[in-house]
Amino acid sequence: MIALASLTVLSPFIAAVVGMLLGLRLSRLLETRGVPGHRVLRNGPAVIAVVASALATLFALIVAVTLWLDPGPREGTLTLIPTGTLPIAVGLQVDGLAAVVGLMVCCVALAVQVYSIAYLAEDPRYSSYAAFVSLFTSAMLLVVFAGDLLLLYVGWEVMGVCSYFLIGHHWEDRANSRAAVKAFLVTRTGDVGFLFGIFVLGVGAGTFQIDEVLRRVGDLPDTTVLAATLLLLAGVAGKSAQFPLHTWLPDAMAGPTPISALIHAATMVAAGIYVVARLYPAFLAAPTALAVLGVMAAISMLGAALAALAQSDLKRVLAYSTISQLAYMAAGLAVGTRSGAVFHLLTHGAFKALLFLAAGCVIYVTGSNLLRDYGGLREAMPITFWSMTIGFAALVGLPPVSGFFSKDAIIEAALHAESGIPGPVATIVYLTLLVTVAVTAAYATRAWLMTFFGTARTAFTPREAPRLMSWPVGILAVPTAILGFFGLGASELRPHLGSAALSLLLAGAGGYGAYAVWRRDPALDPARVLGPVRTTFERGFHVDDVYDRVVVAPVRALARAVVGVDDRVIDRAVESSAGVTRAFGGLLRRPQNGNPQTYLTGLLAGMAVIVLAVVIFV
Amino acid sequence: MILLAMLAVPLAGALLLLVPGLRQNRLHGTVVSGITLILALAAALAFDHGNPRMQLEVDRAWAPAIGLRFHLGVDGISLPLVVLTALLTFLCFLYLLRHPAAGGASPALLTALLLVLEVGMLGTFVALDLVLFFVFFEVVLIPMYVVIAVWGGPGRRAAAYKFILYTLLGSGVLLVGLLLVGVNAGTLDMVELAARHGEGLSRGMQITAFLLIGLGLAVKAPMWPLHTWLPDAHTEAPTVGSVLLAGVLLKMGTYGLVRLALPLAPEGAEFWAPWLGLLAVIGIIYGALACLAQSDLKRMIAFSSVGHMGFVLLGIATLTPVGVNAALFGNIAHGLITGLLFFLAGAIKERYGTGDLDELGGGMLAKAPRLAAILTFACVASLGLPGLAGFWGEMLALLGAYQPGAGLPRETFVTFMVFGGLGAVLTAAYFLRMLAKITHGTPADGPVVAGVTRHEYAAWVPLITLTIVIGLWPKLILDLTSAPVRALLGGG
Amino acid sequence: MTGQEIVFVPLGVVAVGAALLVVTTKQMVHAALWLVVTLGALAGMYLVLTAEFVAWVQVLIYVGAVVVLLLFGIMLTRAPIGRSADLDSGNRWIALAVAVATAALLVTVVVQGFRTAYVPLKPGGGSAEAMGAGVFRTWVLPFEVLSVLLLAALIGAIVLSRSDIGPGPDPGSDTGPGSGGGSRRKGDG
Amino acid sequence: MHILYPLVVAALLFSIGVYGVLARRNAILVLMSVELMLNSVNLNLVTFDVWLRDRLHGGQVLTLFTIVIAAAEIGLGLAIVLLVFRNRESIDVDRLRALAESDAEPPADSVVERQGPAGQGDQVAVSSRRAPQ
Repeated sequence: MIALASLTVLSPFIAAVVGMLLGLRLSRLLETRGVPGHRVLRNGPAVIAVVASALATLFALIVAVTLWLDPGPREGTLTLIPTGTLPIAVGLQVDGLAAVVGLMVCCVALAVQVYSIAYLAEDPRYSSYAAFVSLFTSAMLLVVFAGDLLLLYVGWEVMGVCSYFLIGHHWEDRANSRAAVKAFLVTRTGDVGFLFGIFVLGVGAGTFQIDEVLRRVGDLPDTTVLAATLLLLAGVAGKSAQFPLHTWLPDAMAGPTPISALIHAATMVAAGIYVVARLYPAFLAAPTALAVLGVMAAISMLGAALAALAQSDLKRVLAYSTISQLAYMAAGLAVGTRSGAVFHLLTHGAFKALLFLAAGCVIYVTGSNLLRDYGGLREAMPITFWSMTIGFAALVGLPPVSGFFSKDAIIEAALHAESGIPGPVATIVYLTLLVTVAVTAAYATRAWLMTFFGTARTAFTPREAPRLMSWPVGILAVPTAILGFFGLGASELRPHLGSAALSLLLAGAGGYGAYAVWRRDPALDPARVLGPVRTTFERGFHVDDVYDRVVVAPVRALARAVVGVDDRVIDRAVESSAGVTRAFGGLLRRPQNGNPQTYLTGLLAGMAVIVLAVVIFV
Repeated sequence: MILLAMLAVPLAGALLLLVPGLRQNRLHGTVVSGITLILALAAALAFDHGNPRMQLEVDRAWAPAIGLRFHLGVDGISLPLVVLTALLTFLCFLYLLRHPAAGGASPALLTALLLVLEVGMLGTFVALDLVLFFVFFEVVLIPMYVVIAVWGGPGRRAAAYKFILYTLLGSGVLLVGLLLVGVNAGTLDMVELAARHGEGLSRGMQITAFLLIGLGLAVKAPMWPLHTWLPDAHTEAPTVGSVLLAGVLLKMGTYGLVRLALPLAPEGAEFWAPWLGLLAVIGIIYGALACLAQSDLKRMIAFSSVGHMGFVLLGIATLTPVGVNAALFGNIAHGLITGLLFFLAGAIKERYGTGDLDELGGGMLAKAPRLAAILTFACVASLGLPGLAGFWGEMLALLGAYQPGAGLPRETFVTFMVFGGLGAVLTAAYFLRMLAKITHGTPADGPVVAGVTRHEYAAWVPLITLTIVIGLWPKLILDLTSAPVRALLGGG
Repeated sequence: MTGQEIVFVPLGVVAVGAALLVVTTKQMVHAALWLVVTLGALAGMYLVLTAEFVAWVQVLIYVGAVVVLLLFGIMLTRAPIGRSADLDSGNRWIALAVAVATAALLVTVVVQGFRTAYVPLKPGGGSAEAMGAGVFRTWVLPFEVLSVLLLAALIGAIVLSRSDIGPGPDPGSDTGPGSGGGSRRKGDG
Repeated sequence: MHILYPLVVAALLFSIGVYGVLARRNAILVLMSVELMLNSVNLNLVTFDVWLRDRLHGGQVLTLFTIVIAAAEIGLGLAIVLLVFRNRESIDVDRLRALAESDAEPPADSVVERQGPAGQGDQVAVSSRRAPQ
């Protein structure tokens, strides 16, 4: 079992190493051997990556099935690394949560790998791309299966750097490079908090092993748990792109579209929510932290949804929707429904991967990211259209697709929050959830209408994307559609009539509003009715500008100041010590003025003193 | 005995260069340092990993009249450093085969100097007598001074003066501290002194001794604000000089702190630890900020050393086994990674003719993809990515600061930890800024940049491999250091 | 106080007083003349101490030759005849301190050491005969060496005072190389 | 006769000589002071010779030698003084500062530059600088 889990983690890792070193060589080998079949088969790095991903998926599936047949957590430790204090356990742990999320990660990764073959067919750096995607997958799987907090942190950070490389894959463009740096730095800022949270929790509990930590959480002082969970939340906010550390995610759209799918659906952003779910007992022991999480989620949810409403770039719409949907999960966790949140994590993984990959198809065909360049793609791209429709339906939460069930579970849970968070916070979260449903419907409808309906606004050849791209999209549509029904098995995940009706009503209102505006003139952007606030929404409430002023600029100024101080104060002090020495030497040189009389005076005076000393003391 | 041979071989190699016929032999240095490396590896193999005591000892009378002994030995603390030193020197010679240092002086002289340097470095790590330690500590200075002053860049003379005067000043203070301990404790033997844990020295004496020894070693480490010789020396030194300076010489300072200052004067350490920690944290933040505004590649890497050594010093300041482990791990990791970074900086300078970030322009990933990829790897490793060597030292140092030794103010150290964490973010910021600046973007038109040569690969691949291996399997080093560190700090 | 002492003390007072004037007078020629007085008084003291031969040599060489040489030197260096204001250098007070310290020290030591010592004065101990016997019997070797030394000093003085000899490549510049050569030759002697 | 009389006189003469050597500026006056010191020594020699009743008369013979050497010394000394006078137009001891380093503050890295003028002979440089004073 644990061996299987470790194979799941290791196979993408090995693929990453092998693909990085030997991928191109394999391509050349396949080329010269003249392997029959599609040219895709001659793409060495892709072959390695896909095979590894498929293997990982297989292993994850076996793990999940085994665990389904015989529930109960399992763990295994390979070795303990001594550190001088608490040892680090190199070990994995598998339970239901891990198995399910792991399977989801593998599936999405596999879809992304396959999809990328076509999407990045002509890319000269495919080997590094595929290798980093594999490494990314492996890191996420490590987070999922890790049995030790510090091991989890390793995967957590490696994901950060993978996101850096992948977002900056097209580094020729400085904007991509900036986005990549931003993603890494913002998440790393959160990660520092996360690491400290691990310290607090681990040192408090006397071990870094997760199950042991959770078992001992009850015995810890409240302040320790609170401090630990709040610090962990910093990391969660960074990775899961929650306010106030969300700013990297929209910019991360600079990466290739499959990467967006991977980051948004399966890895990275999911990691934050997953970790909270994983350490949920600790969070339950600190309701204040959950309240903070709830407030964070409420702000992110609504703010991101409003921002999505005004975006002109399809991928940015989806990016903000991701922030918003992650906030749903965070809200779910805050109000006490772990299963609801994880359920939404899974359905979101499916439908967001679907949406991104489908958006990739659209971008591939139209050659543009901008909504205002699209239009009328419904006929030409049936697979994409229908898949994306299902995806948007899931995003909005329309029955019977998956998003409906998971959202409903969260909204219902928010109504009677059981996690111990203060009442007002729960109320705010609940209301925000409802409002966001409407706004979500509005922006989803807007994007959907502007992409597929009306007439084409720019010149491009409407056609379906290559099969390697459209098929993963089509296949992902299946879980998107049906995943929700799996929730029927658990009572707390079953839809509730009241909240379902309410949210449907709100969704309908939002959707209809967008439709009504769009119908007036299908050629124009419905976001125009937002009027003056549109710019504010589009720029994400200027949070970036604020950070520029408050963080980036002062740090830069400080850096310059430090260099100045180094040159002018510290180094000057060192160098002027030479001058001081010389001046001191000059002082001693004063008697050495070349006048022999002075010398002789000194000599005789010294002699007199010596003789005196001899006379007195001897 | 094997240690004696390890010291004798490079020394003999250097002396052999006096024979005129051997001077033309280009392989001489490589062969000699290769033999030394093999001896170091043999020492590592002969080493009993389960035993926390000194091993492979050589103990001869040296100057019996004043109680000096020629006492050598390795334990888990010094063994990794010994291997690192031998490895880096060997790689430097490999690199020199194809990329001789620019400058008119004879290559044989450089070979001889580097071999003498190696003797000093290895000797420092295996010496077990206070005065012997000091002698080896000093042996290093002159060759490095000459290397900088002869083969350096345009400002080499001033940099070399600064280097030698500054470090000599530190050495003077160190010597006073060592003698203070030696005279008052009545023995110069480090093993015996360490076993006493400061017994027989009054508290005031220990505080003074730690201050003196610490100051002397802090110059070498270098600790903020005693660091200003470092950027100049690094910027002006030739590639191999920078590599050895960053890779090994800086470690002598922190190694000395662990080996001498902590066990010899535990009460002094307890007294000074908060201050040491404060300066370490200032160094971390300060180094990172200084890097953010640097425009010269080598200077930037030099300042990054200040930051990284800050983490090492912070680990030492915690006076906990985990902190000291972190320091030793950080030493090794920094030696590997920064050694690699300086190799790369040298290669870039050789190819582009400049180390200025603005003049380098962008697009190195397009122009010299492999070089840029290795540079990216080195930077990512240096900014402390988990899974690579740089991470464990930093992480464990912070963990140590969260739980400092008994008798230290916990709140203060937790504050240090927070600032150290901020420093880690800033570290990432400046490395990524540098990477974005020179590897990303579209390349300017210009001459084709040469690819990575076979000798460069030969010099770099071991460093890359070790960085990954140690990063993925930190147990390799932590297993070695944990037991002796515990013994050193007086635990069971 | 014995008779000898009665003679000796005034002589000593004269010698010391004249010596003080030598080092304090404002006129160089006077200094030389006061030196004559001092040396003369010393010769008198030698006589009291029964060292007749030394006394006469003192008069001959010191008073006769050395002082004359000094007067020549004064004239050759165009020293002003009459009062000159700047014969003392800046560190006069330090010099005074050192001198007084020396005097105090010496006198104290001497007084402490020889409080009870008396010199038995018998005439004839320092007669020319005794001296001649001593010099040419016991001390003949130092005497010969001394004559060589005098020869060397003679040559040295000549070389030093002549400006037209020396190894300098350029006889026109009589400054640096000339003195360098001269001093080297003195070293040889 | 009490031995203290000649000894005290000698001590005082010596001290006066010391004062003269240290305080006098004119080289010839310095030479005179040196003579005073020599004479005080001579006086000591004679005194002790008499006191010890030395049969070899070492003290008195040595006094003779000293007198002779002093004469030679004064001859050489005056020759040197004359040479100095010829070169420097002055025999003021405290103005003869050729022993001193050149006054120019040596810059940190100008070792090479400073060797240029020094090669022409330090004395020339110094005397030409002194001459206008």
